[in-house]
Amino acid sequence: MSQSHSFDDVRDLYQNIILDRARNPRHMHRMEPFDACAAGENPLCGDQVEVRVRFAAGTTVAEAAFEARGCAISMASADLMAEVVRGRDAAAMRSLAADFAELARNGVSGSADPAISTLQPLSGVSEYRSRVKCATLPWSALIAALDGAKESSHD
Amino acid sequence: MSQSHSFDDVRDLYQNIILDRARNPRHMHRMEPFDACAAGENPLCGDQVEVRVRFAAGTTVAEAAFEARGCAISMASADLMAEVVRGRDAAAMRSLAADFAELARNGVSGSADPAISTLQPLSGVSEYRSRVKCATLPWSALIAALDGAKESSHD
Amino acid sequence: MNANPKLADLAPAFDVERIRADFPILSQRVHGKPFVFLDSAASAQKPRAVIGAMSHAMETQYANVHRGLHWMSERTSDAYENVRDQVAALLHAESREEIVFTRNSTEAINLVAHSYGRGILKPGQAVLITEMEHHANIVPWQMLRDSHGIELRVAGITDSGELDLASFASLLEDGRVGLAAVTHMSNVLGTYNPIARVAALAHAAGAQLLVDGSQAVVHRTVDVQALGADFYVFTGHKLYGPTGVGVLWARRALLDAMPPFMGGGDMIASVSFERSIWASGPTKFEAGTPAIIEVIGLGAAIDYVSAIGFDAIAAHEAALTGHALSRLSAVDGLRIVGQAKDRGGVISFTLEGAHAHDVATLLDRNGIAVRAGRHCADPLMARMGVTSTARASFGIYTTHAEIDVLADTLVRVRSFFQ
Amino acid sequence: MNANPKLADLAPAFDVERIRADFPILSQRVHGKPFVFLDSAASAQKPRAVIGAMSHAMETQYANVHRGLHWMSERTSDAYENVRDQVAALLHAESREEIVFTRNSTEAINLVAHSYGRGILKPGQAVLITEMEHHANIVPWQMLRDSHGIELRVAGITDSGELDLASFASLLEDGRVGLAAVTHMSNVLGTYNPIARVAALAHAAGAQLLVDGSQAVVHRTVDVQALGADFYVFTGHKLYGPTGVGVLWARRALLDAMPPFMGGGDMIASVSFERSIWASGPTKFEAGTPAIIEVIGLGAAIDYVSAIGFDAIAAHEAALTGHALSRLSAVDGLRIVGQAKDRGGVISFTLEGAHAHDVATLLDRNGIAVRAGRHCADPLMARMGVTSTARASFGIYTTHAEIDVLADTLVRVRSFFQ
Ligand SMILES: Cc1ncc(COP(=O)(O)O)c(C=O)c1O
Ligand SMILES: Cc1ncc(COP(=O)(O)O)c(C=O)c1O
Repeated sequence: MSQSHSFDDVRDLYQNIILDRARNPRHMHRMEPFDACAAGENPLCGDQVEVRVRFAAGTTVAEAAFEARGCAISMASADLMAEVVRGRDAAAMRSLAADFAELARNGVSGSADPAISTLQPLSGVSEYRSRVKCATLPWSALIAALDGAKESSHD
Repeated sequence: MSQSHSFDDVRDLYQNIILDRARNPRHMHRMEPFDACAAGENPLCGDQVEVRVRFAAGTTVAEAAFEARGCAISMASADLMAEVVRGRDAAAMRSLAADFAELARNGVSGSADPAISTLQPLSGVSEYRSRVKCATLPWSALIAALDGAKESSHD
Repeated sequence: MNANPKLADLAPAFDVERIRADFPILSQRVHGKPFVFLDSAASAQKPRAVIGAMSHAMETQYANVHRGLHWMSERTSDAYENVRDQVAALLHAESREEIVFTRNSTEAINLVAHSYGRGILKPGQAVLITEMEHHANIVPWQMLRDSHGIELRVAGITDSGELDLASFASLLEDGRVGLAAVTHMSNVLGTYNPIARVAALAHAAGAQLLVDGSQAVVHRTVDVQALGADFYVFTGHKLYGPTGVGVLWARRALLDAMPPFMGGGDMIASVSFERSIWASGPTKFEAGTPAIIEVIGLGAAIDYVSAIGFDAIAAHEAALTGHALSRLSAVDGLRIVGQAKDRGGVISFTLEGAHAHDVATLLDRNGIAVRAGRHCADPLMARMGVTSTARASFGIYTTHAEIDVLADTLVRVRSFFQ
Repeated sequence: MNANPKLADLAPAFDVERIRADFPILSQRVHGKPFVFLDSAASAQKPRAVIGAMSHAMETQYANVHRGLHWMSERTSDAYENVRDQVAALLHAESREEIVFTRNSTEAINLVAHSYGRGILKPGQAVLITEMEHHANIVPWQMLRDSHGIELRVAGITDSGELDLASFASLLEDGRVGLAAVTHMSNVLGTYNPIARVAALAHAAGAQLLVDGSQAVVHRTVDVQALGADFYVFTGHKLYGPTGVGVLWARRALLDAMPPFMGGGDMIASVSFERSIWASGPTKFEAGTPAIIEVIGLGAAIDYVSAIGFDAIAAHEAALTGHALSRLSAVDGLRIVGQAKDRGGVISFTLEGAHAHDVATLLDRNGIAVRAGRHCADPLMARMGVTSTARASFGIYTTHAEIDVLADTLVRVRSFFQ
């Protein structure tokens, strides 16, 4: 029996930027002090992520960071998320979270939010049904942090 | 659609003696006094039978009788049973009950007991799997009466 | 006596011979005779579409659900979850999240008796059932009564076999009934209960309403929201689907409030020895590997009956029932047990001089399958003053000619035993 | 490390290609690649014999069981009850009356937790499980603990993934353990537990022993009497049978003493509103219409594996497992989780630098189905110090070539993520 071993067809999922972010995340650290924090967990695989946010002037994000044990997709997603939420207020983060969920599920998003182009490399998960949650997990934790919850609910 | 309406092929089950005994049972009455009594019930159909026994000299059956709401098979079986147990002691009744159960299940019995020939008309139930219990129900009640139980257990 | 003449008059194009061709078993012979299957209320036969959907899944697309990241598992999960949408549509539920898969109606009712009964009802409250319930809607409540201090109340029925609404209402009066559990259609009498009115009575008295739809869902459109039910159960095998799968529908808020019934894989979010966190939604009640293939088969059954359409099915069965009632009433010595005005295609009867067992045996030797006995409804039998009945019940494949064969044969059965 | 070399040496004639031809799904392609199914421990694929038996029943011989006097019902009841004999023979049970059909292993364990747990165990007694249990053998006991005041104790395992018998014995010492519940074979580590010794320890301390045979029954001969078990459970879908059917075996005296779990039709002898009388034997635990078609399918699965023979199956799988262990150990960065001496064809592993999820996705794109995650064994994951693993598991249709493909692909997965 011989099987092709080329992984070309997963390159839409594992784009270089994803692999790079997963290997060398820029925003993975235990940030102190912080204003909001929540953990998320994917019951299917046991992936865990904790997201922390510090606000500037109490309304917009000065810095976001995360700690995680997770797959490449969830790590890269968390890292990119920490990047794009900087300078946003809660409302803007919620709307971006919704846009990103759409992107992850459908591969495209109708949103005009410029941050979407930064998140675009994650659109490949839409072809991998059970991996969509990996990409959205950090965002669920972020929303939970904004809601003041300690744990994000996984559905 | 036309369907044959001849019942010839059930004549092995409903022999004339069965139909006659079911219509005009000789031993169906509320016998008083009695020495032993038990009721049996077939949960599948709701058939109920109560068997009463009076002993002569404390050991052999002077008379047996029954009351029942049941199908032709169970009525006829009860009536024939009441007939053949007369004069028997408990041990002889138990062994005949076992022989009859064999007859009902297999259509034949290896027993040399002369009563088996009286019970032979019931052998047709062996071809009707779910009717075997109808034939054996009165016998189960009889054994329960001998055991001093009030209700025979149905299995 | 013609059941629901309005529907019968609609008489949409309903080609029973085409439908029969979809059911391979109907061409079997029994005791050398054409197989006349009049026992659909016990369990319906399966169309090729259902058999094929199950085989096809096992031959081409199968793996465990919810657990795998691989293609076969994802696709099988899709197929499985898709049926939740189908069931939600069948019952006109508000959301797919209200659909729990069980083994059968019996398990669905036991689930409610355990989870809602022990978790939400309080000792001193009562459960209200009726005299026409199937054992599946009696025994779980008796077990709840005996273990949990819940009172069990029983609403009466009339001699014609209809729910006595005055009796039902009076038993609700003291406000202690937490749950009423009522059959939508009797499996013995054929009676359809006026569920919308029953629901209004129950709700006015502060009780929730569980509806046993095991028989009803097969014959007519069911809209749980229009009925005003709080729980609705049915069983796949009577709906031309496979054995091993049933459904509990419950309002989302009830499901959310209820503790789980069984524990294990799939129904939890996380487990540690100290504490487990339950999954949300219907998953909380689906512990372990579900009846995947059977759920897929149920989906095919729903597709099948939906394609025929419940208007057509109801009209066909109303016509059949009307025909059967008139043909059977004309058989000398035959007594029909249950004379409700609103009734479906289930007819119980006794025959003078012949016990139901003997009737069934003689019919069987002529290829005709009916059920005889107590129909898992002992208390109802006692109420109607019979120890057993024979029961003929109809499905989408039943023909007028089959009913004629039944009636003709019964005449001869009667003379056989005279 | 070669698992059970004695068996492997026997190497009876075992024609895996002939066996593969019996499983239609194995000729599917996934993402354009040959389908390499290494997820049998989650659920096995179905041979044509099983699919055919189910279709055949639905096409030619189906009606509800136990309830009908007619030919179809009698014959279907025969077919159903016949499988009880087959299961009794498979498990070497003393009697067919000890076999209860359930939906799956999970329901079988829940049945014991409800009926034996609430009916026989007394508050203050304890249930003893192990660190390597599946959620199905954890959560029901937690629920019992929380509702019934039963203590839950957990015996440790060693770093190599074997049961720590000293820990197990010490937790039995105070005599308060009423029931021990232990897996026969771990679904994560592949470990076979020494059940006969476990049973001796339990019995010496006055405890009964439940054995979770979900994985074990698939791979080796099981003799419940020789093992000394008191309860044994397994699930049909892992034994190449249908979903929707599982088995509880229990000693007759235990079944007789236990109250029923669910109430409804078939499990009663008679019902009145005041009181119901339970049926005797296994029927008491089979409320409602059972999974008739699935039980028949399980019978075909048992026939199928019995015809191959468990000696041949065990030898095949031992050889495969030995091959897999040596091929996988040679993959750079791969760590096998669980190093038990007595083990079966289930291998969990982690790959340095690549998360199990990503491993599974890349394998899937090459047609290879493995499971990745926590395998319904959260506490075991914590004990082994991993958050998730990938797991390859083997069936009778698995080939050495498939394992080679897995190992080769894993080498490339590793470099992909480096
Ligand atoms: C060891 C073990 N126990 C129990 C189960 C539960 O089996 P099921 O989901 O069929 O109830 C499984 C499989 O998932 C298992 O591997
Ligand atoms: C009215 C009613 N309720 C409940 C049931 C139980 O259904 P099941 O045996 O599939 O659980 C039946 C059928 O037997 C029924 O007719």
